Amino acid sequence: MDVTVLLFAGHRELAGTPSIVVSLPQRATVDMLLSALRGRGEGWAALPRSVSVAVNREYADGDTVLVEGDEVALIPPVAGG
Amino acid sequence: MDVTVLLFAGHRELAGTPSIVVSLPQRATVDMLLSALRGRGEGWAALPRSVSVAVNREYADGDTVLVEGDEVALIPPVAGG
Amino acid sequence: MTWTDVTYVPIQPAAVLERVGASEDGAVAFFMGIVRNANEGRPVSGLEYDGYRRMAKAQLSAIVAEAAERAESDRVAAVHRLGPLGIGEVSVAIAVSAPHRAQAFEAARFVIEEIKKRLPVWKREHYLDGETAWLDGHVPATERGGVR
Amino acid sequence: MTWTDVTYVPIQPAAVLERVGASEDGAVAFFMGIVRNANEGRPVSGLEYDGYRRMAKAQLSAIVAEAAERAESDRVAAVHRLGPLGIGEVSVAIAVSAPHRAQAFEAARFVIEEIKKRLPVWKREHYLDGETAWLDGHVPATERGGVR
Repeated sequence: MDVTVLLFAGHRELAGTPSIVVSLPQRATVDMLLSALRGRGEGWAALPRSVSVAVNREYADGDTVLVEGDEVALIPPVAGG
Repeated sequence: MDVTVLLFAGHRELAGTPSIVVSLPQRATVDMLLSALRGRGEGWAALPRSVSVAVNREYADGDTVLVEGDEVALIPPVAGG
Repeated sequence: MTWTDVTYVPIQPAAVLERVGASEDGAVAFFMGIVRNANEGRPVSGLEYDGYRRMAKAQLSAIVAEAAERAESDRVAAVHRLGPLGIGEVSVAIAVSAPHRAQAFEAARFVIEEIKKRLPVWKREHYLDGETAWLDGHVPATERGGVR
Repeated sequence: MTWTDVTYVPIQPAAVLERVGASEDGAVAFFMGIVRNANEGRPVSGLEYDGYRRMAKAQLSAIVAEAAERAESDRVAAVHRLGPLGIGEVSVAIAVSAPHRAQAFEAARFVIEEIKKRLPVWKREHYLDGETAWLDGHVPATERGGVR
């Protein structure tokens, strides 16, 4: 299955892209996706060990199970206001 | 000596006047002034037992000593905002 | 520069807001009181603020000076209205800008709380049934006058 | 009616203030964040907010809904700016009206605190010396997603 990954701020600069489509086995979790991303090497390997994630625009845990077409965003520490 | 007394809100309605000049002995205090006012009878007698006072636009105690020309205001419980 | 007024002229909130702000400030807090259509369930048609205007101006300046000290910012503005007011009219407006938001919020809150405690103004409500009443208020704390 | 926006268009404080107010409300609290000329002593020439706009809109609506519940008032408005901002420009504005002042103040404060905790926006400061940096922020708490 494919999920879309969105990147922002410092993450985007590390990865060199604002978004990427990743193919994962069925029932892959958020943590599995993060491992796959880090495994891409280069800037991806430098993603922080602990990263917040939103799935379909809601904050989600690492063990959240993904489904085809999910929009997964890596959320750096937020700094609004 | 003479002092000017200012009245506001409900006090003004009780006294029937916004201000009055009162003659007092030298070194009279705020409390002595209040007694003199209550002694005028009619609405004046109905002034609350405990009333806040300002002398020359600053809150003052009952034992504050007055001097000629002081502006003494009886201050009902305040309700601004 | 702090700014205060006690006035019979309608308050313009945006103009009060414009009294504050400086290039080192990251936060602006603003508060205004407006005339409600009811008080404790009783329908109100309007109200009237009586005030000891010269003293109120001095007290408001003192309150704002204390707020400025707490906020470590002299960008504090406050104005209180006197006279007859209709529903929805602004009775009081307070603006504070400061480097950080906690300072701005706390100073604005301080000003309105102190106004309620000690500004010599009085409110008469006019009810829909034609009656009027001076509202119960706060007995101001007396400060020892010191040297007189 | 609550109102929220996450926008690239400059924020007009007076327009946000006008989003709130009702005849039963006696209090309006307002807050805005503005771009300062320095951060921790380092001179800033401007900054840039990046945002996950669709999620930020949803989060801001959720925050405002919670604030409205706490304030027992649906007169809550909040807007956050994105894109490049100069010194003195408004980054965020929040307005709340409610019957009583404590509700209005607390709801406005709640909204800005929650924005800082969980709105997915990021700030890059541009310094006078030409450098830029993404600011350290808050790690948002993850809510268990429930049924997916």
